[in-house]
Amino acid sequence: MVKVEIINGPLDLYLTDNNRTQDGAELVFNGRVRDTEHGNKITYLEYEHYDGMAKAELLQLADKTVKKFPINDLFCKHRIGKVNIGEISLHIIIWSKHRKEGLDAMSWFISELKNSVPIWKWAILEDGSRVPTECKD
Amino acid sequence: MVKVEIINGPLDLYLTDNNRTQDGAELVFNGRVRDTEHGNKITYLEYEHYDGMAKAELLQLADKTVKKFPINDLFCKHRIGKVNIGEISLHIIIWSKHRKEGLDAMSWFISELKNSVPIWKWAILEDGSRVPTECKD
Amino acid sequence: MITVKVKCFSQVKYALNKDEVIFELDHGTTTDSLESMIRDNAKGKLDGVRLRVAVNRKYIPEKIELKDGDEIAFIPPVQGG
Amino acid sequence: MITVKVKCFSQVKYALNKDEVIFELDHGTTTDSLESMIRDNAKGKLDGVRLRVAVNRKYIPEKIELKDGDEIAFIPPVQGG
Repeated sequence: MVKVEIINGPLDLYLTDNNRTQDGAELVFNGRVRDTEHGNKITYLEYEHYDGMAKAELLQLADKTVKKFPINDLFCKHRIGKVNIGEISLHIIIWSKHRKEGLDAMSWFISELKNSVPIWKWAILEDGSRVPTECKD
Repeated sequence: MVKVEIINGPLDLYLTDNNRTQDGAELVFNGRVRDTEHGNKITYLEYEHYDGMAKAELLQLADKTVKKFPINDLFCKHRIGKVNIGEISLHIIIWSKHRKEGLDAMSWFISELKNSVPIWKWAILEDGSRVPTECKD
Repeated sequence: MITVKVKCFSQVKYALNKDEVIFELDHGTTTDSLESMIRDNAKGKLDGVRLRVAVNRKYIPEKIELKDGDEIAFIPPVQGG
Repeated sequence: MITVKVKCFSQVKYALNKDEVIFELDHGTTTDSLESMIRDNAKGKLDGVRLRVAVNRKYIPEKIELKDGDEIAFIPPVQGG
């Protein structure tokens, strides 16, 4: 089973689940906003997304991941809007029988997410300016 | 920094930490007792450990892991004694700047733990018998 | 003539300073031609920026002819996570 | 003579049905010889089981001579996790 959510505002984390008597491995990834982007101090990030496409891409990717790897469930939340330094912007939980497939699936899912899901970061710099984080301008 | 604990009884999980403004990646692994071992139904597991050696080996391994991989912190709890089906026997959290090193470190740490830390599983079967889980007898 | 909407995100939004742009185009205009127009409008600010094309919220790997009412996005490198 | 203590875990404990065994040994007895005694005591139950040696709670990769008061464990494949 997969579940994906795009959330504007702080995340509630998925709960660890002791009823999973078939799943020996529960793997959680939390991606957190750091205080620098490409070496520049930031005050916070704003995540922009393509409304109507980002969630569909994320869902399609989650479906692909549970087909590609022998894992049972993958749930994912991604924040949009303002995210403060230290806060979690991306939260993923994967349940699988064994750890190896969970680790492989996590690694692949995040790489693909960073390659295909239309979400972007705007850095709000100390001087108040707002720039796409990988813009050279 | 590393922290390792051998615990007889249910685990409290380490808390997600929003003060980590340098650590973009927080990775949590929970190893859970499944309802079968090598295809045999079990009623619960008992973890045996070499008191005086298991914790020292675990600590040494955690130290080696933070030296080998560019991660910042690794905390680990391992249960001993009776662990019910569905409960967490192994809990690990790794903080790192980026996800890749956290995933690599997690994978390596668990493999090595399963290779060197003197902890063993006894399966309590449905007929009440108590056997080392990989004993052919 | 057809009317299409271009949604602008990230570096495209920054370069054009617009959330979206409406274009009136000749029948048969392709995604490639529209991308050239967008890059021209950006006056060099999108040089070196790889753009993927989405039409009606789906990635389109090859160029296609646009239809009236299409929603197009030229997607700069994404940065989720 | 020296006195050493062998701690038994997992399959070794199961085979010998003991938590620990005290041995009185000649000076110069090695970990290898002690392992043979343990395997003999197990009457075949440890055949095919790889045992690593720990002396005084540290893995010892090569055979060594035992000393009076040593604590030895023949460590069957571990199963943490």
